Amino acid sequence: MTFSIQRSIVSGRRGTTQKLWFTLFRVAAAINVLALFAVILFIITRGLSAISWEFLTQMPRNSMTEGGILPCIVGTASLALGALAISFPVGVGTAIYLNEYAGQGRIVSVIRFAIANLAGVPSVVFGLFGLAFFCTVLKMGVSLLAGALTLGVMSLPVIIGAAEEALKAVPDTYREASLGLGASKWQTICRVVVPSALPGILTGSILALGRAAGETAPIMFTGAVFFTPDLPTSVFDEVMALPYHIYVLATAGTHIGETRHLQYGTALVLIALVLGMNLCAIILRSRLRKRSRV
Amino acid sequence: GRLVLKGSTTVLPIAQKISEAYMAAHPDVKISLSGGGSGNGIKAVVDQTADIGNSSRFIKGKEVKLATGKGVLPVPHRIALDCIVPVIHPDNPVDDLSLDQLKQIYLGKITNWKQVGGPDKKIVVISRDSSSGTFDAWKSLVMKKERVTPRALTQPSNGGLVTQVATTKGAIAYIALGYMNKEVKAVRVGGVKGSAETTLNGRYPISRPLFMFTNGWPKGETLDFINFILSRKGQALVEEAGSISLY
Amino acid sequence: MTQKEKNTHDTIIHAKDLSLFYGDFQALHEITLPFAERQVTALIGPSGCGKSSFLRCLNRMNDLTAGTRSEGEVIFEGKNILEKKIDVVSLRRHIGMVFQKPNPFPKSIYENVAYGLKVNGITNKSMVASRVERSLIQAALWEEVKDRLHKPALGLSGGQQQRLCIARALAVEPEILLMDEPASALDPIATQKIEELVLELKERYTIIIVTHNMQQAARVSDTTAFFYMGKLVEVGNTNTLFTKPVKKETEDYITGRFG
Amino acid sequence: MTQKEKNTHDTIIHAKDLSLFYGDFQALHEITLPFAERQVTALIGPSGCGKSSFLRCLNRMNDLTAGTRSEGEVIFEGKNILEKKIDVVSLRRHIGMVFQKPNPFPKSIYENVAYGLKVNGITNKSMVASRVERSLIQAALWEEVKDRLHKPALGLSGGQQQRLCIARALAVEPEILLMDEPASALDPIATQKIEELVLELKERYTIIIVTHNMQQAARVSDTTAFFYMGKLVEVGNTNTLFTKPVKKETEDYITGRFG
Amino acid sequence: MTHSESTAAPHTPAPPSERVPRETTAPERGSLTGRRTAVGEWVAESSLLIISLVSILVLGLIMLFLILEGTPTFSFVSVKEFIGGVLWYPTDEPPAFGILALIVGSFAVTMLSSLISVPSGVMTAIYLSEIAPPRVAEWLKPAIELLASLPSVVIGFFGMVAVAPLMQTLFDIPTGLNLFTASIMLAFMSIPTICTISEDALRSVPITYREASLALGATPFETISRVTVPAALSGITTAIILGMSRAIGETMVVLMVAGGAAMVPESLFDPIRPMPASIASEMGEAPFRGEHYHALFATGITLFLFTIVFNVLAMSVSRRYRLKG
Ligand SMILES: Nc1ncnc2c1ncn2[C@@H]1O[C@H](COP(=O)(O)OP(=O)(O)OP(=O)(O)O)[C@@H](O)[C@H]1O
Ligand SMILES: Nc1ncnc2c1ncn2[C@@H]1O[C@H](COP(=O)(O)OP(=O)(O)OP(=O)(O)O)[C@@H](O)[C@H]1O
Ligand SMILES: [Mg+2]
Ligand SMILES: [Mg+2]
Ligand SMILES: O=P([O-])([O-])[O-]
Repeated sequence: MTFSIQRSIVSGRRGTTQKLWFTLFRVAAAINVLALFAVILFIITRGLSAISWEFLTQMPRNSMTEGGILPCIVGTASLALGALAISFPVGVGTAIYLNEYAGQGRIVSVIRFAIANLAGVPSVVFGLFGLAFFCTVLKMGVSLLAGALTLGVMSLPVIIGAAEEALKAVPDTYREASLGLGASKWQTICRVVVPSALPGILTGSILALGRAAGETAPIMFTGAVFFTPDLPTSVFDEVMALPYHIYVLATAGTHIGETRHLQYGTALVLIALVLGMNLCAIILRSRLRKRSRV
Repeated sequence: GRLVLKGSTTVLPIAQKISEAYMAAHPDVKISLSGGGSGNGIKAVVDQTADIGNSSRFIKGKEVKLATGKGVLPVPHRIALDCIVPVIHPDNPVDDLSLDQLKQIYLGKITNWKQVGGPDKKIVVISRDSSSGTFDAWKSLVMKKERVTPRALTQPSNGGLVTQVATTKGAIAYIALGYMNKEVKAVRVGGVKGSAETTLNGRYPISRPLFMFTNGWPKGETLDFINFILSRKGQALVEEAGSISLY
Repeated sequence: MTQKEKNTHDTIIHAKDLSLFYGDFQALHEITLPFAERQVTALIGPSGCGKSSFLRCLNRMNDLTAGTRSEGEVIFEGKNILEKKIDVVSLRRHIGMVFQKPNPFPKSIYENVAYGLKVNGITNKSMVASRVERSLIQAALWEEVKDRLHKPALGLSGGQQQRLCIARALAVEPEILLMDEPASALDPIATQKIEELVLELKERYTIIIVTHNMQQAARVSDTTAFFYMGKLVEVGNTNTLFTKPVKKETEDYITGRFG
Repeated sequence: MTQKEKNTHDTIIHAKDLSLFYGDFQALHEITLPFAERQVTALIGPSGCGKSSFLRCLNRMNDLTAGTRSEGEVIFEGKNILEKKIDVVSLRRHIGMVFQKPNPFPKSIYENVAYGLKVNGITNKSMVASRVERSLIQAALWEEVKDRLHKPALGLSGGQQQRLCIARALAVEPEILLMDEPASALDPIATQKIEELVLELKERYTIIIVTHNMQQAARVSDTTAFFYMGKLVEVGNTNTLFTKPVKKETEDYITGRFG
Repeated sequence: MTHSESTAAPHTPAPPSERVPRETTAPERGSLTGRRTAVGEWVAESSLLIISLVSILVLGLIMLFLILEGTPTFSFVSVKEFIGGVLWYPTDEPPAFGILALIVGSFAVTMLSSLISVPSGVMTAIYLSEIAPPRVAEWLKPAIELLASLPSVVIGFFGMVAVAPLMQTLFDIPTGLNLFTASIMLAFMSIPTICTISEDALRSVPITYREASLALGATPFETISRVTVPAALSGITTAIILGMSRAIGETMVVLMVAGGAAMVPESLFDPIRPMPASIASEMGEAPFRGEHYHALFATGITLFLFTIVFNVLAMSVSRRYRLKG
């Protein structure tokens, strides 16, 4: 049931107080939405002129003051997909364990504690970890693989959270019905629970993918580089990435003034990518909600 | 073949010009080029993740130790000269500062432009990140090893300094000559204008050589590339990139 | 149904001194209650008295709730099914269950009924098909759905869904059918159908049904057990219990003094 | 209570051709039903028939559910309270409500009862205290809680909580009290207390009570209205309705043929 | 309700051969105590358990490597000097490794940003859960979620090129890259966190509380301020702590708009250098396993500890809440 107090009319002093506060609440909400639109509009209006087929499909040229951002797009896509390839199986497996098997034992509370804290670790600390562990100890160096692994462990809590929520949303009656028919637990999970939760899990994964694509700090020391002339051909190659590209063009670059339009263009491509994925997920989810309500 | 260059942002415009010319002459060679600062360049050679490490300062004792510990012998190649130019916002009427005034400003002792004959405006001191070669040079040539005020804003690159000075009325920063453009105004140091001429004749006090480091004596492609920079044609490109040729 | 006739039926499942705890809370207090084969037993009592909890002990469904613990025995086929070593999966194939709210899977009608067969390893297509048909016929649903077997089960009405759930339970051929308020969410006509079905099914199955509708208990059951606050207050022949209850609580409840 | 006596009571609130929609779904169909002052009216009917929906029209509680729309009129104090311009806040002070599940605030007992006074601008401490006491006495709870007024209300038993909710509603001195299955979550003793309370309160208040327990309706109400599928099937003197129902549906329901 | 079948021995279904289909009567079944199929179920559960342990492993490895790479710092600078020193000159001869200015910078920007994000986020949450018509909420919620998904580098970039110049002219300050601008940008990064978690908390307040209050003649605002918000308070507190935890660890925004001066700020418009900014900008150039490198890892440990404290705090608040609820 959706609860709504919209239609209440209140008179007198109490009505005035209410009006005042409600206006404040509305303004707060409006400011946040306006901020969103301000950022998006700003980037779109400035960045649109930079966008062209060449921009999307060519290599950067002339100290990255001309040409396109193809390697950044390819790099970001491979980093994000690589991250998902790592975090999806682990995350979904963990969620299934926690939601379907785990009781309230010691191990489970330690697992939950670890996940909650993992979710709070700052992204730059993930970067340090990736540098020390993947790049150095596992000798991956600065590479696509190291970057994807770092992003992967970072998005793990997101995937676990989303998958657990999707599994929780599967009515217990499905599980009871299946078990009541003499299905084993694993059969119940595979045939009833996971299929019902799958759309929700996928939605969460798209969101995690979008988030991984937009992260900068974790790949700064682990996967992304200022410039590389080739598209990655193996997982041990260094890559360029959209967020890092924006950062270096805007602050660490050599021709910051001249490359403004490229910065806007790159930012536009990045937010189009990330918001596009989010929008997909949101639409998918609201469809699901509507469908499941029937 | 493939060459990987990393490091100093000061050297970057030179390396860029040279690489493009070199790749035009040798279509089979791919050159990958990235910045990050001098420390990064030397680190890359030590870690053997780059064939050439660009640096706007000489290698430090600690770095040599680290390198030899890994069996790497960093060899420096002087490829150009550079002068570091203090820059301010174009609207700022100040056009000459003594070395000591610069030092006092960067020590945080002089905080207003009127103390150096300018308008009544707070000075926004902008510096390079502490691990850059330019910062290193500034520290030894201007600061005489004293510490830059912690109030100084920092930027990770020459380019970053230029844009920030261009948009900040009270700003002062120092950049490599190659990055000078119309958006910022160069300040004379003790009456001497930073240029190729004053650097070569030794009158300009804040200048330094630029280096490329290789692991051991260069061979093959790398050697070819270094030779190209040091050639007459290469040095012409150095001039074009805004730095100062060796000869 | 006379007392005599009832005694001719063997006990198929027998709860002995059964107690159930949710954490520290004791929901059932030493319940001893035998169930006669191919009879309908109704469990009645006010909300929260432990009817569902008791029912769910009989096929170990309470295992699914974290923090439950049981004491005592439930004897079925000579074994105490509360023991750890019991294979609950095969136990639940012997003892089917129908829930309060119709809960078909979000699959087709056919898939719903075939599900129990498939998870039990019956893959032969024609055998599955014939069993699906037979179960739907038994559940008095075949005529209504035979032309739309591959349509989503969620498109059926509430009453049809509930009969589908019964068909689904019958498909794996259990001996005992547990029903937890199977008609409480249904309209009068659907309710009547379910009641008729229960009376028919008891020819072949033992049925234990929870209901809050005393008239329903009176109409469908042979034996009625009255639960109150986790205790079994009274059990006996349905007619006797409703006309001459022994205990005060029973009388208060069946005369609607509370609940 | 004879028919004659009943007619001497004035109508205090009157639903006229009241229809209610949840989005596209029509939950109530043109209900016309007057309520007599200082009488108890019981609303009965199977689950989902619209009893709660109807009750919640009377104090505009349905406004809180997104997507509701009503047609027709509810006349109270000469005004149609369904109109937009009605001040629902003051309306609800005249028409109090008690819910199915006891829902005290997570505050102290005292705070719970004082809440309605405080939001209505009564801040004088001694006045608040005396009203709290009076309401708790009226709700037959004073003796049990007078020593623990500042303890959390959630520490009370279910029955006490429900009486606390009644006290809370009485504190703002409404004329009408709406009760939606107020005893359905309670044990027999608590139920009996609530029923006694209802009978007492009708001396001063008009009470409209929803119940699924027909004996309860018979015990406490003067008039009973039977709802079925969103329609008012039959309304009349309680004794008459239970002994000689006019409509077939009413008879089916009160004899337990469904529900 | 948590599903757990841990009390029961796991099993898989019988192989088809054993399940003779029963015609009419004759119950020919697998035995009730058969253990024939336990293996499959056991394998499934254990492998899922092992997968679940990855999270612990990762957190453990993070801590291990922070410690391995960070603790060597304390061989050349004492903990006291490191935490208490205000001078951060990691490349000087001799270097100074005091991160107090960075810590203060982190705290200043976190506190200041929460002055903006907490009221704004909580009020938006109240609007969304209590006041907004469902249709508006349906659009507004995704918008807030989108705000959360804007990459931090884009927010930082926007702050640098749009907000900072604006601040500079608006307040006539020497530079727009300062504590204040960084706080505003950071606030927009933590508002979605605060807003969504608070909204969940508000929504989980039983509707019956609201109904009870409204039925007593309280206005909607009185209901919100006296009943709903107090009942959701611990959830809202959790939201605030998590939002602050997000702000303190946020990197790109402070790297791009905070100015980068390693000083203890004295005014709202002073530039600062929070810990994440220092790590991000210096790590790339710090000589591998040199003193600077280790000191940055030690800064990472400090940052990590702060966020852990925030998280544990949030968890304990929400656990208390759950017990009460
Ligand atoms: N998962 C649970 N955890 C804790 N207590 C529970 C749980 N399930 C039920 N209970 C408690 O056990 C008691 C018996 O509950 P049960 O559901 O068996 O009652 P019931 O007779 O089926 O009631 P109803 O008629 O409402 O379905 C109740 O007091 C209930 O609150
Ligand atoms: N918020 C809602 N949205 C849509 N439909 C609703 C909503 N609330 C109730 N209904 C529908 O309106 C009808 C009447 O519901 P109502 O709750 O008034 O019945 P009731 O007689 O009180 O039932 P019960 O005895 O179960 O409380 C039902 O069909 C119900 O499904
Ligand atoms: Mg039950
Ligand atoms: Mg109702
Ligand atoms: O980038 P740098 O040349 O100053 O090291």
